[in-house]
Amino acid sequence: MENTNFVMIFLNWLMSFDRKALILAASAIGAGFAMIAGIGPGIGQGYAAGKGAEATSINPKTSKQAIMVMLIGAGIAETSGILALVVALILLFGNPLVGQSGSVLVIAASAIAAGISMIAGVGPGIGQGYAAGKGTESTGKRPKYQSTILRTMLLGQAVAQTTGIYALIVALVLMFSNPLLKLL
Amino acid sequence: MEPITGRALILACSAIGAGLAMIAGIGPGIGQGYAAGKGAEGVGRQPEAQGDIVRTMLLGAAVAETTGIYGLIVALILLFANPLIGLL
Amino acid sequence: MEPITGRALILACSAIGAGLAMIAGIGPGIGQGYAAGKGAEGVGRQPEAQGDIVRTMLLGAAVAETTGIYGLIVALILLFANPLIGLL
Amino acid sequence: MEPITGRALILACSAIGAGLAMIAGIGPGIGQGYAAGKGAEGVGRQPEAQGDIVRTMLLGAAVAETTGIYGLIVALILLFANPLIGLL
Amino acid sequence: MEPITGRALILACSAIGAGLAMIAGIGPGIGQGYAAGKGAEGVGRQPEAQGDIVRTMLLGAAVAETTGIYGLIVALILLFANPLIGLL
Amino acid sequence: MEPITGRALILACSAIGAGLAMIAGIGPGIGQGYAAGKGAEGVGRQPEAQGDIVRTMLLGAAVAETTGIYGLIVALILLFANPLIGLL
Amino acid sequence: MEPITGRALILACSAIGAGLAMIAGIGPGIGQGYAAGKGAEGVGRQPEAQGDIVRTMLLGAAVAETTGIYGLIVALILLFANPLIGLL
Amino acid sequence: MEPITGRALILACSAIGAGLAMIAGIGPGIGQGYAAGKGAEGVGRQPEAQGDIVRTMLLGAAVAETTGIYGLIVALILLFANPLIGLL
Amino acid sequence: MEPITGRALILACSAIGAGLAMIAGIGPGIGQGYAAGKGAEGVGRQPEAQGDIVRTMLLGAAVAETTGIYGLIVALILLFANPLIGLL
Amino acid sequence: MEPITGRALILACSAIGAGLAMIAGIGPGIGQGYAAGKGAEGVGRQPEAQGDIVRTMLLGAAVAETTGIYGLIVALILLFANPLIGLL
Ligand code: NA
Ligand code: NA
Ligand code: NA
Ligand code: NA
Ligand code: NA
Ligand code: NA
Ligand code: NA
Ligand code: NA
Ligand code: NA
Ligand code: NA
Repeated sequence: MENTNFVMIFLNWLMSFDRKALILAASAIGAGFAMIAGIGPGIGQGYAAGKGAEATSINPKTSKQAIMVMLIGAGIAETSGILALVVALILLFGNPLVGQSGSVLVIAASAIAAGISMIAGVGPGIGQGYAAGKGTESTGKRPKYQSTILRTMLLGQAVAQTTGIYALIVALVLMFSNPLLKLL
Repeated sequence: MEPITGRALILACSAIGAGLAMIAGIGPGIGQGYAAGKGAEGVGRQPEAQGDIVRTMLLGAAVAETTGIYGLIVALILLFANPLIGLL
Repeated sequence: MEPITGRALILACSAIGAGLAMIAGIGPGIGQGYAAGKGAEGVGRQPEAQGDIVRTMLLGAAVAETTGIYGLIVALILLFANPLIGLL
Repeated sequence: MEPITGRALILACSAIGAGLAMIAGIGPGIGQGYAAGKGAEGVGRQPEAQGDIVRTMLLGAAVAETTGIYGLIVALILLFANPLIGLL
Repeated sequence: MEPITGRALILACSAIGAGLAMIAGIGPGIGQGYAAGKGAEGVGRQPEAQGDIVRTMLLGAAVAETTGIYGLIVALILLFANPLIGLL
Repeated sequence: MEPITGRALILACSAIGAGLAMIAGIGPGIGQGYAAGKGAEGVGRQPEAQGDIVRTMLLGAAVAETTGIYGLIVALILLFANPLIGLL
Repeated sequence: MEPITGRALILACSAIGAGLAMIAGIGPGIGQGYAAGKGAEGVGRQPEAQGDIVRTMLLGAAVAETTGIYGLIVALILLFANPLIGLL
Repeated sequence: MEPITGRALILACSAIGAGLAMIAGIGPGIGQGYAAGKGAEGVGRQPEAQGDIVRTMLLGAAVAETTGIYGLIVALILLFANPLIGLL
Repeated sequence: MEPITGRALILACSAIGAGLAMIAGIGPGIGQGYAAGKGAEGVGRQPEAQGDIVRTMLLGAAVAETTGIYGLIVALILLFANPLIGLL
Repeated sequence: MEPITGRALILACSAIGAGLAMIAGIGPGIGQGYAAGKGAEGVGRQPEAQGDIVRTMLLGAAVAETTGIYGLIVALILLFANPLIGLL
């Protein structure tokens, strides 16, 4: 009977490991998940780059201003990639979960979940990059409205960041003040 | 060897569930960014309509935020007011 | 050592199921953001049609919200009115 | 003390299956949002054709909803009328 | 007391397989929504061709539905006429 | 008491494999929906070319269907003519 | 009583690997559908170039099919000519 | 009775790894299909440049194929010339 | 009887890691295909600039290839020069 | 019999983490490919501005590369300078 309950077999196998080892192994996977957020800035900034090249070809005289908007917008689109990298590096180099007391199963799962949560950053990365591209395009066409365009772009980019921030908060809560451990 | 309780298993899976729920945030991020881009484009083209453009962009972006908020709420419920352990 | 019961396993997997269901929210987020962008563009071009544009945008966005709501409902059922443990 | 039975395992996996099925909702959300944007654009350009535009948008959106509904139905079957435990 | 049998494992994984199969529905949802948007746009521009536009949109959408139906069929087979337990 | 055999494990994983294979259906759904939208647009603009447009749309959509069919075939093989248990 | 052997585990994971490989089919489905839409559009605009347009569309679609075929071949190898069990 | 050896586990995971590697094929499928659509469009507009258009399309598509080939190669290595079991 | 050792577990997970790393190939495939389409379009419009267009397309595609190469390198390291077993 | 040590588990999961991190490469691949396409288009439009266009494309593409590099760095750290086993 005991033999067929593979759920218990698996959990017992997990629990046979050193507590620290289990948390650190989970952190490796969590760090990997977090990096997936990088898809977003890559797509978004590439879009902005294309729009920058386009603006340069349409109106080389205004390309300096357009490229400025491209770089500002792309810089903001980098945010979720940086946040994901920070979470991954925390998991790898300054893991706050290793020293935590409480159920090792919950702590290890929290390390993975923190990484999964950061995947949300794909969205802001793509969206803000799109905005950067459109800002670049518009500035190339109507450079005298650069400040108005830039302001609208930045406002819209700020709005597009929120779900990435939510994800960061959930990841930080899981890593630094895990409420699940109090429910044990 | 530390024993595993059912309660610990539920809480561990709740952490994963919370992480998964946050993935919904990809959507509003992309969509609102699209709106931001169209807003910036529109403002460049019709600066005199800036107020209307930005208001519409923000209204639309607020609507696009909701499913990201739903994901956040489900995650927060799993983390802070986990109803599943009450069902155990 | 208290072994894990079937009830605990169902509740644990319900947490993961609830998280997965929220991923549906990616769709409305992207779609409604697209609508927001097109609405902002339209309002800039035809300010006189602002009312019609915004109304159509919101109507279409309401339609686009539904599958996000379905995901939320399934998640809330799993969390608060779990029918699976009744089937055990 | 009741350990994990086959029935419990099926119900636990049904929770995950229900969550997975809801992910289909990404599609209608994106698609209908696109339709909403195009509808808002069209209404701004041809306000006199508003009726036809909105009707076509809603007809097309209804068609785009179906696979989201399929996902919901499969999830509800898994949660409320699970046929798998009958096969055990 | 009934332990986890091979039959139970197959049925449990069938629940997950059914959920996975429904994810195919993302495709028709996006595609048909695109068609809805293009249809609404077209009807606004050429109201006199409304019949042709809507017919083509619906014909194309029917074609786009098929893989969503395939996913549904595979899910229903797994849930209601599971052939795998016959192979055990 | 029948424990989990290798045969059962293969069949259980075949259920998951069949579900995964259906995910391919996302592609044709999006692609054919795009074709439907372009077809509807074209028919509205050049109603006199309706026959050619719809024929090209359907020919292209047939080509786009193939990988969805491959996924379906692999799923049906796993479910109804599982060759893996013969290799055991 | 026949327990789970290494051979059975390999075959079980081969079923999952075959399903995963089919997911590649998303790509050709989207891409060829895009080509179908562009082909239909082109044929509507330049009916006199229909032959050239359709030929180019089909040539490009054939090129786009390859990675879907690769996925199918890997899946069929895993299912019908599994080389991994020979390595055991 | 032959239990699961390390060699068997590596081969089983190689089947999954091979399936995962094939997912790369989504990319070339979408990209080359886009090129096919643009090629068909271009040939319709400038039939006199057909040779140049098709050559550029095929050259670009060849470049876009590479990562799909990489995925195929890694999968074939895992299946037919598995270097991991040599490291055991 | 050789049981599963730590070394075997690392090598098994390396097979999965190698497969996952190849998924990066989706990106260059889509991106380079887009470049191919734009290149073909450009060559059709300005045949006199063919050399410049194709050179720019290939330069840009080379840049877009890098992350696919990174994925391939990580996979080959895991398969052929696995540094993890040296750390054991 | 040597059991699986904690060190081995960490290294095994590091292989999977390294593979996951590489998936980030999808983004730069798509984005830079888009830039390549727009660059090629622009060079065809203004061949005399080729230098500026290509420089802008490469500058933007360099910015788009970073997250792919981050993923690579995290993978290389996990493989070659694993800090986790130092924490054990
Ligand atoms: Na937001
Ligand atoms: Na919403
Ligand atoms: Na809906
Ligand atoms: Na539908
Ligand atoms: Na279809
Ligand atoms: Na095909
Ligand atoms: Na191909
Ligand atoms: Na390539
Ligand atoms: Na690159
Ligand atoms: Na970047």
